[in-house]
Parts: sequence; C-alpha cells; structure tokens
Amino acid sequence: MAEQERMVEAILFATAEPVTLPQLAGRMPHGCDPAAALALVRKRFAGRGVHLVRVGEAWAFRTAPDLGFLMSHEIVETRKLSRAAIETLAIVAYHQPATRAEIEEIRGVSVSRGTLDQLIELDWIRLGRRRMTPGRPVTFIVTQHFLDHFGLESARDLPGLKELRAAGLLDSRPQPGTEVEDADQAGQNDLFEDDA
Amino acid sequence: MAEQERMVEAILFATAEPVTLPQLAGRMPHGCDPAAALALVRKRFAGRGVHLVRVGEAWAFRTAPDLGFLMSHEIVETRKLSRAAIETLAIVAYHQPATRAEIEEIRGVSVSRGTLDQLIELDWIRLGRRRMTPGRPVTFIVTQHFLDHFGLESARDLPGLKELRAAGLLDSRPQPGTEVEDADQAGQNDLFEDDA
Amino acid sequence: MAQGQDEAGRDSVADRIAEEALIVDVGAYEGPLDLLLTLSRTQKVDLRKISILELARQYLAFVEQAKRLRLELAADYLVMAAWLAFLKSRLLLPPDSADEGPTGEELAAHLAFQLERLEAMRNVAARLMARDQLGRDIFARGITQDVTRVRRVTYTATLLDLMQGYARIRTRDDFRPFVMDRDNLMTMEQALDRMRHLIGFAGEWTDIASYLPPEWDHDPVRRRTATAAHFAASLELAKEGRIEIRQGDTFAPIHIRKRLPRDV
Repeated sequence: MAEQERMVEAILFATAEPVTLPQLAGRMPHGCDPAAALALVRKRFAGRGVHLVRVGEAWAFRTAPDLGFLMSHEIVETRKLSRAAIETLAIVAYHQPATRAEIEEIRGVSVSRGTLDQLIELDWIRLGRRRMTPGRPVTFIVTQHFLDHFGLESARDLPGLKELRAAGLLDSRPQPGTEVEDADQAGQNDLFEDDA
Repeated sequence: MAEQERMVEAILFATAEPVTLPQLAGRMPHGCDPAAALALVRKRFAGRGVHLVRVGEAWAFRTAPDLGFLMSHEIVETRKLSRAAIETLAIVAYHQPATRAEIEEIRGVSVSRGTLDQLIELDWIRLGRRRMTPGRPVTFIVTQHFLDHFGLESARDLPGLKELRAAGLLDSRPQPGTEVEDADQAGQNDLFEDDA
Repeated sequence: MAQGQDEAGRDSVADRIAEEALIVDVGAYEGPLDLLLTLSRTQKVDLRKISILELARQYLAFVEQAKRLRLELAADYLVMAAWLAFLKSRLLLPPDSADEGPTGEELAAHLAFQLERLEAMRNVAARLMARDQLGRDIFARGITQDVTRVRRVTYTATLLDLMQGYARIRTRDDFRPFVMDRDNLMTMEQALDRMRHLIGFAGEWTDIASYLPPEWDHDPVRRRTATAAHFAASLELAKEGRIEIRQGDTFAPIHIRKRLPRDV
C-alpha cells in the first residue's frame, strides 16, 4: 500500500488536471486500490503546505488556503507625482482652504476629479470647511501627513514667491510690476488667517 | 519551522521551475530560514512518490524516477537529437567552457551552426564568458535547465566525469609542435572549481 | 594499395565484408577522425595500446580503395591521408636528430589521444542520454500556479517639486515665448485662395472691397491687411490673365471682373 501511495502522489503531482478515481485505477498497475491509497495520501498531506482536495469527481493537490499569500508577490513601485497633481497640491498648500474653482482659476486649466482623489488617497489633502459663498463649495486643505512628508511645521512655512526667486527657483527676470507678487503674498496670508 | 516547511512545500509545489534560495527568501515572510526549511522538506519527501531535488542553485519537486512508467500520459514528445547534437552537448558539458574550435577539434569535424542553435533553443547550453585568448572566442556552457532535464545536481555530477579527468581525457592537449594555450586550461579549471 | 590488399587477404571473410561496408558507407562517417575510430575497432584492443602505424595503413588503404571506386571523398579525408602518410614515414624512418619538429611517436600519441577522447565523449554522451530525463522519466508539477504580481504604486514628490510647481503656475503669465502675432494679418496667399474661388462668378465690374471676408471688415487693422492682401492677389490674377482691373481716379474704388474668353 505504501507503494500505491507513492504512485498516487506522483500521478496527482504530475498530471495537468485533477484525476478521477477511474483514471487513477487505469494508470496504476492491475490490482491496486486507488481509493484506499488516496485516503492515505489525503491523511499524509493533511495540515501540510499542499492538500489533497476533491474537485468534482476528481482529485488534485492544492496550496493550503492559509498559504495563498505566498502565491502573490507584491511589487512596490515608486513613481513621481504627475505635474497636474503637484501643481494642484501646491495651490492647495499655498492657498488653503481652496475650492476646486479656485484651483482651476490659478492653474488656468480644469482639475480632474482623479487628481484630487489621488491627493486625498495619498493623505496629502483633505476636505476643509465649506466656503460660505453661494453653492457652499467644498474646500481643500493639506493634512498633517502632508506636513510630515514635506518636513514642514505648518503650511505657512512654505516659502513665498520672493523667497522662491531669491532661492533661484524662480529664475524669471523680475517683471516690472512686482506689486502683483506682494498682493499674492497678502492674499495668501489672508487665507491662512481664515484657517487659523 | 513547521510553518516554514509548509511554506516551502506550497511554493515549490506551485511551480514547475526550480526555485532558488533567494527567490524562496523573497517570497517567505521576513525572518524565515528557507535553507533550514528546505532541508526538512527534503527529508520529509525522501522516498516518497514526489521528492525534492537540487538543480544547480535551485530546488524543485520531481516525481521519483522509478514511477516514470505511470506517467505515459505526460510524456512530452521531443524531437530526436542528431548524433552531432548529442556529442556536441556532451563535449560542452564535460569541457565547459568550450569554444566552437574546441568542439570541432574533439569531434574532428566542423560544427554546423544549426547544431549549436538547436541546443541553445532547447535551453541546454548557453553562452559563457569569452575566452581570454586571441580573438576572444565565445564559449558555451550548460544551463540550469540542462541539469534539471538530466536530473543532475550540478555539472560535477556528470556521469564518468572523475574517470575522464583522471584519464587526462579532459585536458586540452595541443597537437605536438603547436603553441600551447595556457590560458585555456586555467579558464576551464576555474569554472569547475567555481562550481565546487 | 597492394600491401593493404595482402593484409585484407589474410583477414577473415567477416573482416573483408566489414571493410567493404566501410567503403559503401563513406557518407555515414562524420569526418576522418570518426572513420579512424571505426577502423581502430578492427584492431580489437584498448585504444591506448592501438597501433597507430597499423591504423595509418588501414586508413590509407581505405582512401586508395575509395579512389579506385571513384567515390567522392571530401577534402579533409585527403588531408588526413596526406598527414597519415607523413606520420607513417616518420614512424618507419629512424629519428633524425637534426629535425626540430615533433617525433613520429609524439604525433602518434596525440592521434591516439584524440581517438580515445572522441570515444570517451561518445560514451559519456550515451550515458547522459540514458539518464532519466525530465518529461520522459521524471516529471515536474502538472498543475502550476502562477504567482500573481500585486503592483503597489507609491507616489513621491519633494518640497522642491512642490515649490517649483507653484512657481511655474504663478509665473506662467509673465512669460510668453516670442512669436510673430499673425492673428491680425492676412497674407496674399490667403486672399488669392479666396479670390480664385470667387472670381468665376465676377462677370460684372465689382468693387474689390466687396471681396473682403465679413469677419475682416470691421476692425480697421484687419480691414487694412485684408484690403492689401486682396489687392496684391488681384494683381497676381491680372498677371495670370484671369481678371481685369480698373480704377476711375486716384483713391477711387478699384473694380475687378473676370476676363472673358472672347477678349483673349
């Protein structure tokens, strides 16, 4: 019977489909008792990494259900955030709380729902208070996780346009009408006052 | 460790290809010891209908050779190899890394392009390092799949290898009166030493 | 040749038959070395103790016989024959101390080594092929399970990306790459295209101003460029002989009409 057990193991291991009892009997030498051998194999593999399972009228080895996690291989891929997402995030950070309409106005293009969803999923922005204007639009603000990720104490630590330029990040030739910039700065502070 | 044994069983049962130790480690949870688990699995399946075999640097479950007669259904019909292909394969296996010129020297006839192509297509031989001799000829070595196909743990287990070496039949003995290429010999011994 | 036949005569009938079979099967040999290995088996001794001299005689006899039977022998068989004849003479003549080259014994030993090595390779090749083979005697797992690859993507951005992104938006309006502003400029080609289509209908004298497209008629800048373009175009058409132009007075309206075939 030990020999028959070995045969059942080998047949079930190598066959590409589940094997029925008559098929087993047909392949094993005459006088074998595949049913008895199957029962022994089943017992032998109970609790092992692979089990003998019944599939309809046939039998097959299968991975133990609790080890299914070994059959998936997680690949972590790091990608750079898209330009649209970075700009949207930057606008929320500099102008929070910002409505979608405001973001679109500043970017000059419409903001896809997907971009906002992605930023929310990354836990970098979240919904703020609704704006007390007609339509009561939702606003977006940055999260604590955003501050942690970018190493900021608060969103107010973000450098202003003047500093960006001083740091060489804005290598634009200064425009004649630089007042605009100051106005921006003021506007931004206003918004932060709201938030505070 | 019992749990790790189960994991190794599950992973190796799931695939027809040999799995290396690093691959096992990569798929098992952090902190597992796949080498120890493998040793236990090998012991557990010793003498069973299916057992654990070593293929080069990797491991796989294979049916026991004595049960091959049960598997007539599973036999994959392969093209019969020509005598030239079989001899070329043996020369590459026993003399690896072997250049085309060496194969031709041993067989006394030129090697047709098709013969090497066929062996490469079967994934039994592949290109090795170039020989550091004038012309930097390419060399051929056998693959892991070759070991797997012929049930060899490593190239050192080739049948009769020791006897051939003892008889000096694996030496590259130059035709008297021609220049000796010392580098050849060194390269070859290196490979088998590497393997040890 | 005579010598070879004499020897064959002394051999048994079976050996003669074997020798004839060799000749008939010349195409079955994989080169001279293969043939030599087959010939060496007739000596029925360990390859290490083989008589190379005897083997050389057998080979040369073979080649002679093949020539007599007008069998096409590949060049390498003849090269081997020449080399074996040279080896034979070296083995038979007493060594010449003045000769720098390898001795006959050295050459013979090397040929014996080559034969022994080829036979060894054939033997291990046979042993290799006789092993249990995967897919024939040993089997791999039949039901394989693919490892599903779960792709988890994490996105990153740095503070620098953020600031540059913001700077990019806030300064976007400040820059505009220098381009020629062509919105309010009509080219002669454009006017010519328009007029070629319209001119077929201009049987009567018509003010050139009526050809201007309506959307170019209101803005003075656009009207000026359109007028200039149309005038230039009408000169071009007149040159081609397709229209006539007239102007009653300085600064008077310019009229054009299709040039009729009878005027030609």
